[in-house]
Amino acid sequence: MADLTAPMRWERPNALSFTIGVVVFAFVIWSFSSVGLSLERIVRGIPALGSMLERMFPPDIERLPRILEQLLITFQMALVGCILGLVLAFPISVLAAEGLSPHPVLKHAARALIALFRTVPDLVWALLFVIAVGLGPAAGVMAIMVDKIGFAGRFFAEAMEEADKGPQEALATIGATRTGLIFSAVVPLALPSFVATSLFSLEKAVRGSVILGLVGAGGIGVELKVAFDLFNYDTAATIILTIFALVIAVEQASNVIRRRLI
Amino acid sequence: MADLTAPMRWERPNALSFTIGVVVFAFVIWSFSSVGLSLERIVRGIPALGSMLERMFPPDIERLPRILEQLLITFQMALVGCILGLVLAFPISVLAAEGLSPHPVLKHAARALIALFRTVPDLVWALLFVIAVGLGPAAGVMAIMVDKIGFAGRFFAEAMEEADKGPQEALATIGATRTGLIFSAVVPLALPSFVATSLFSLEKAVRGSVILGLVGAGGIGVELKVAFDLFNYDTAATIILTIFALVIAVEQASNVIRRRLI
Amino acid sequence: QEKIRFAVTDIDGLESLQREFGPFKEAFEKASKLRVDFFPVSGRTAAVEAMNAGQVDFVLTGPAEYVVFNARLKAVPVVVWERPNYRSSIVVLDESPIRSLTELKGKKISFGEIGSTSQHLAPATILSDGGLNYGKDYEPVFLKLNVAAEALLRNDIAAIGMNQTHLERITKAFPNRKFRTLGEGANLPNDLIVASSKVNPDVVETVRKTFRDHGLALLAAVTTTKENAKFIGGSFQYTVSDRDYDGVRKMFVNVGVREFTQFIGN
Amino acid sequence: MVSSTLARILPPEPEAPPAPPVLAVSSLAKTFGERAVLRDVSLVAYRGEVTALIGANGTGKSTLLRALVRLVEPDSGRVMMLGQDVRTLDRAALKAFRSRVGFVFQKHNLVGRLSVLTNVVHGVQARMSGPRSWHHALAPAAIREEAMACLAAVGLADRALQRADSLSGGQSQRVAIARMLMQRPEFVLADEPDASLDPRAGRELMELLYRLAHDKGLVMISHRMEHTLRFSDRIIGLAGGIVALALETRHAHADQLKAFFDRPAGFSHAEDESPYG
Amino acid sequence: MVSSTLARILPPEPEAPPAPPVLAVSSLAKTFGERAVLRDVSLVAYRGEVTALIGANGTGKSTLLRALVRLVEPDSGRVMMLGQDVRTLDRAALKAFRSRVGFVFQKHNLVGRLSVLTNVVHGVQARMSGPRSWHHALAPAAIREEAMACLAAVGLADRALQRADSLSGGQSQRVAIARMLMQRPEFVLADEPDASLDPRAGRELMELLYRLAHDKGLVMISHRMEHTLRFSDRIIGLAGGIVALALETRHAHADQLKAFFDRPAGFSHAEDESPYG
Ligand SMILES: Nc1ncnc2c1ncn2[C@@H]1O[C@H](COP(=O)(O)OP(=O)(O)OP(=O)(O)O)[C@@H](O)[C@H]1O
Ligand SMILES: Nc1ncnc2c1ncn2[C@@H]1O[C@H](COP(=O)(O)OP(=O)(O)OP(=O)(O)O)[C@@H](O)[C@H]1O
Ligand SMILES: [Mg+2]
Ligand SMILES: [Mg+2]
Repeated sequence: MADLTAPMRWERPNALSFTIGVVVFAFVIWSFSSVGLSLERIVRGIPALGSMLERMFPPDIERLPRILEQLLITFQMALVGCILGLVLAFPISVLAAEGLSPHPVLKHAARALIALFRTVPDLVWALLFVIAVGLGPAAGVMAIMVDKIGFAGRFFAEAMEEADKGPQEALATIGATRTGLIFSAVVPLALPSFVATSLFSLEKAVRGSVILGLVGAGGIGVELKVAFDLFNYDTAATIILTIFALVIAVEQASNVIRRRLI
Repeated sequence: MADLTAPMRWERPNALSFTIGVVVFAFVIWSFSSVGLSLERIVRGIPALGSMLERMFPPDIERLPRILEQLLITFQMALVGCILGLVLAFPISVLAAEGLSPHPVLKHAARALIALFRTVPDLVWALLFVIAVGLGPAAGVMAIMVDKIGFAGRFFAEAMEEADKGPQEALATIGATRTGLIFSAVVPLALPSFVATSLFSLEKAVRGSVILGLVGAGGIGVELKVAFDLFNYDTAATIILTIFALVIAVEQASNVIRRRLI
Repeated sequence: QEKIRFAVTDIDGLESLQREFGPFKEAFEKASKLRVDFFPVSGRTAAVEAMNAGQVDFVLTGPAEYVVFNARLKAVPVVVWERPNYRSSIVVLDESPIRSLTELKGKKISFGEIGSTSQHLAPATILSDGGLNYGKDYEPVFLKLNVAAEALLRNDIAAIGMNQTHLERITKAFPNRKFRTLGEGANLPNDLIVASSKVNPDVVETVRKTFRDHGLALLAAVTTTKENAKFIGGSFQYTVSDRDYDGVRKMFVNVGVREFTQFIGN
Repeated sequence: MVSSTLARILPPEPEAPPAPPVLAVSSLAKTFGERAVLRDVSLVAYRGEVTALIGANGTGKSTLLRALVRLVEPDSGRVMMLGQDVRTLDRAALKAFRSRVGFVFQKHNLVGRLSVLTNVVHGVQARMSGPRSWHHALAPAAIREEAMACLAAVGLADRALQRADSLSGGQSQRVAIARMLMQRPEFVLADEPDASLDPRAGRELMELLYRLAHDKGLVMISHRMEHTLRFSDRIIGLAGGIVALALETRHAHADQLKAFFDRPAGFSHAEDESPYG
Repeated sequence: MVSSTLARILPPEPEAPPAPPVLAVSSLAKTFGERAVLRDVSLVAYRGEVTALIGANGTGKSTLLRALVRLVEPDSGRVMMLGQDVRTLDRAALKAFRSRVGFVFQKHNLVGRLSVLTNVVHGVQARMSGPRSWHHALAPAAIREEAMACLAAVGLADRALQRADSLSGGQSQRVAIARMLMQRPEFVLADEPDASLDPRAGRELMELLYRLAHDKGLVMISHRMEHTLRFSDRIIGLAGGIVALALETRHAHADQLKAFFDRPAGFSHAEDESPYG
């Protein structure tokens, strides 16, 4: 008959994982000690924070109309950039997803491509697109697009990898093609995640619209930078609050859509 | 007996959703037309791209040792910032997650807090922490931490909301406390997603380490900026490739860990 | 031994600061008997806030920044670092048909960084002296030098406002393209060290005195590093008053920024 | 062997069942969208008895069971269980109440990514909170032993460290039952606990539940007529959203139950038209 | 009504079953980690017959069925099905082969977030690809009608637009069967298709499968002895990783099957020690 003593609490780690564990742990400790965090300094600094926040309030709403207009323009560019980026990210992420990719070589290539899109800095994309399509909104849209491919490509692939395997097995056993399997089983299961990632992308593109400034396309990011550079903290506060409202609105939309799907 | 004619293909949308649909569609079209994308301009620009890429190759590996050293420093600061950020993001995300939050007021407060962390730009955090803890790595670590709370807080909450409801019901019926339910059912189910988000955060913190420059903490981001400002595109290429290697390494780690969990 | 905390606004990171100003620090410590602690900052905003929070005592900065320090924190000028050939200019492509400033009417002109003396305020002044009203007669955009250079080559913008150092950089970066200076400004007001109003006046006096007594040695120390070659042939001036910077305040007004000008005429 | 390990969980055989109703449901109703699944359900169950709930697929048996512990909020009606008016309980009281009731789900609802033993240890959350109840490795030795005994009671002691999602259908069902045993419930609701079990395992399980019920009380759903007839004291048949059949098992007969299911139309659409209501 | 709609899916009653083996398995083995689940399984099944696979929980019945279509890759052995050597098929050939075999999963494996009708329409992916097969709204009218007929055959035509994850256990099982019907398979493998069905629905379903099998062929797992005895032509008992029982149903007797399950030890640990091998 079966043995009734409870099994060991932890599996004994093998030598390799034990070594890796110790090294990682030591590295983390070293990192902590070398950045020189100290609670005491933080506490001491708190009073000084007041003066800066003070100058942010009350927010200067005089320039609100212009800020809202810039926000709209930024939102439009972000929207177009995101749509293009997400549309391109989807097929690439299918190629990059474990279990859906047609071939390991393709999988690694797709992953490297996504990683490259994420690694190359904004400024480089700005340069490339200014050279390619000239200064202005089009270059900004393309820079946003590329950024979104890097971000969404990775998260889409992960959502698809995490999708329940059962329905996929069922479709595979029916003899479905790869696309059939993806659109009938994987996409419906990963949909809430897709929605969340997509709307987060949009919000991020608006927030991070400084990239539009890099290519002379204007936008709210530039306004914010100007406000800071000229020490107009109260105008900056207005801009931040406007973006905050937009972020909350996008998040609400995301939740409404996701709740219907979950 | 049941009716055998197939049901309508689409539900007739109600007036409200129809209107929303039309408005959103029109807005998207308008946005596309106003950003002035044109394929023709892109094609025309392609030859000019060559000259810039040419100046990036071959990458200048002379400064590699110094770049690697900076990358290590950056990685350490990013690691500490991420660990702190993720540790704080988890409880906040529990408060923000639909169905796990103890009270709707708390839920909205937690969501607003996360949204605020995301909305306030780097520059502002940098200033706040410079004031609070002075210039240097500590401020940089805190700026990274705050950024991670905003990012991971949202993605953690969403992963937990998407977790299978069955095991949660089982735990609730056993009479488990909220923490019991979270740690016994929700966290195990959301774990692959947590790992992916966390390691993406780390990678993002290294890539986006310009924020460290803002608070005078140095790091690879500053190196990259200097290389670009001085038109040393070949050095910049080396830095980008180094970061690329790191990104790929972090992604591999993420995949190894996730594969064990899925 | 007293300790002063010292920052330089346009150097990113402690390490670069150490590299570029290390020799100066040693020389200064020897001459003044004060101990110098470096504080890395990047950008004016961080420097101003650091001084406001009492974390920095002395800052080496540009003229436009001084106006901000002064307006915001009542910081006082200590010693001016005069550098030769510190001028701004409006640069166009050599093959461009534009021959005079007035022909830039209705065009796009890029300035490097908003609020910078040599990349924004001074070039805008050159243009207004040439009869072009800021923001009305031309469209100002703010692009990093790299992007601006590419945009200029593509004819997306007509001209760039920059200083001599930048001109050298792009000439070197694009060896087979020619650039032409369209309008050149007078010598700019100089970089200077400002002191926080919270610093003991005695210490400020000590610093000033050190520069006066050991000027040549300090300058020699500064110019040993190649990044500071721009100061070669310069000098220190310690008889500096706030009035000397009224010109900069006018430049701010010229580009439509009035926040820092309330002291004009005091 | 099994009986000796069970001795710790199960009490000795009971004597006499005259007890007050431990569950009393009156006029319970629940509608999903347009579909009235439960219309007017009233029933009682006694301590020390097994009540078998039968009915065609989709008549609302699972919905009824879930409504009793408010996993589904009923639209109207009253539920008295273990001396409490379930529908009036606030959050904290509901939690305390639920911890006294064992529930076996039709879909088992194990945490697939965790080990079998950890899933069983989770049952202890009814009595114990904190990290000790999250994972078997963190649990006190006594709890781990109890969990092993519960696993042994369902014949799976040798699978303690297997991941729950790699179990066979019947194994997974038995782990769900072990988790319920671990909870030491005062009353048990079991939704088709015998569905995926092989004939012998099904019989053994029913014997185990029957013994358990004779101290506590059990309401169980089963589609296996032979189990219903052999291991219950009372049979309640649901149809058309109401209780359409209620009798003591000793008076019941297989043909009678068969007749209850054999109603006109192709596959039974019991929830749509009730010939009883 | 039901039979008229089924006429389009199912052929008229069959005449005579003398047919070549449509499935021949020899020496199949599969080990998970340390656990040898299938050791040496050999069996044949004929066109026009129902083969019932029985065995204790966890003996590897599901594993065997899944191995036949390579959802689990066997370690060794040979599988000939529908004239093909399954283990040698490449990707494309495997897809074509799988489309000819209907499979009903123990866990149903529906896409919970989609409607019942869409889940049934998915069955058409065996014959048709592209967006037309992804969602019922995109499917051609003929396909939608066929899907409705399949749903009607399992008695769920009125649930076409309900979300699959809000179905009751038995309903969900029937949708899985409708999806299999939609596939128009040449051979069917069904893993406990009767597990969650009420007595009557279970019987009707078995009749449907039996009729289907008499044109095509069916290997089915069932824990309900009465179904095994009534609706199969051949019984194969798995124990200890080998075929421990193989007989024609008309020679089988309930006591014999009961004896097959009733082996020493508490809950049956059939996979651990085989008294046959
Ligand atoms: N969330 C829901 N939304 C809509 N309908 C639902 C929902 N949950 C259940 N139903 C419907 O309610 C009815 C009762 O379901 P329930 O699961 O209680 O049936 P059951 O009696 O347990 O059936 P089975 O024997 O098949 O398990 C079914 O017709 C089902 O489709
Ligand atoms: N991925 C896996 N890893 C480890 N063990 C597994 C895995 N899949 C199945 N098993 C084990 O293999 C054995 C056979 O499982 P299988 O699902 O085939 O049983 P079954 O005969 O269908 O039982 P049931 O009647 O309960 O459905 C079980 O003991 C199960 O625990
Ligand atoms: Mg049910
Ligand atoms: Mg099975």
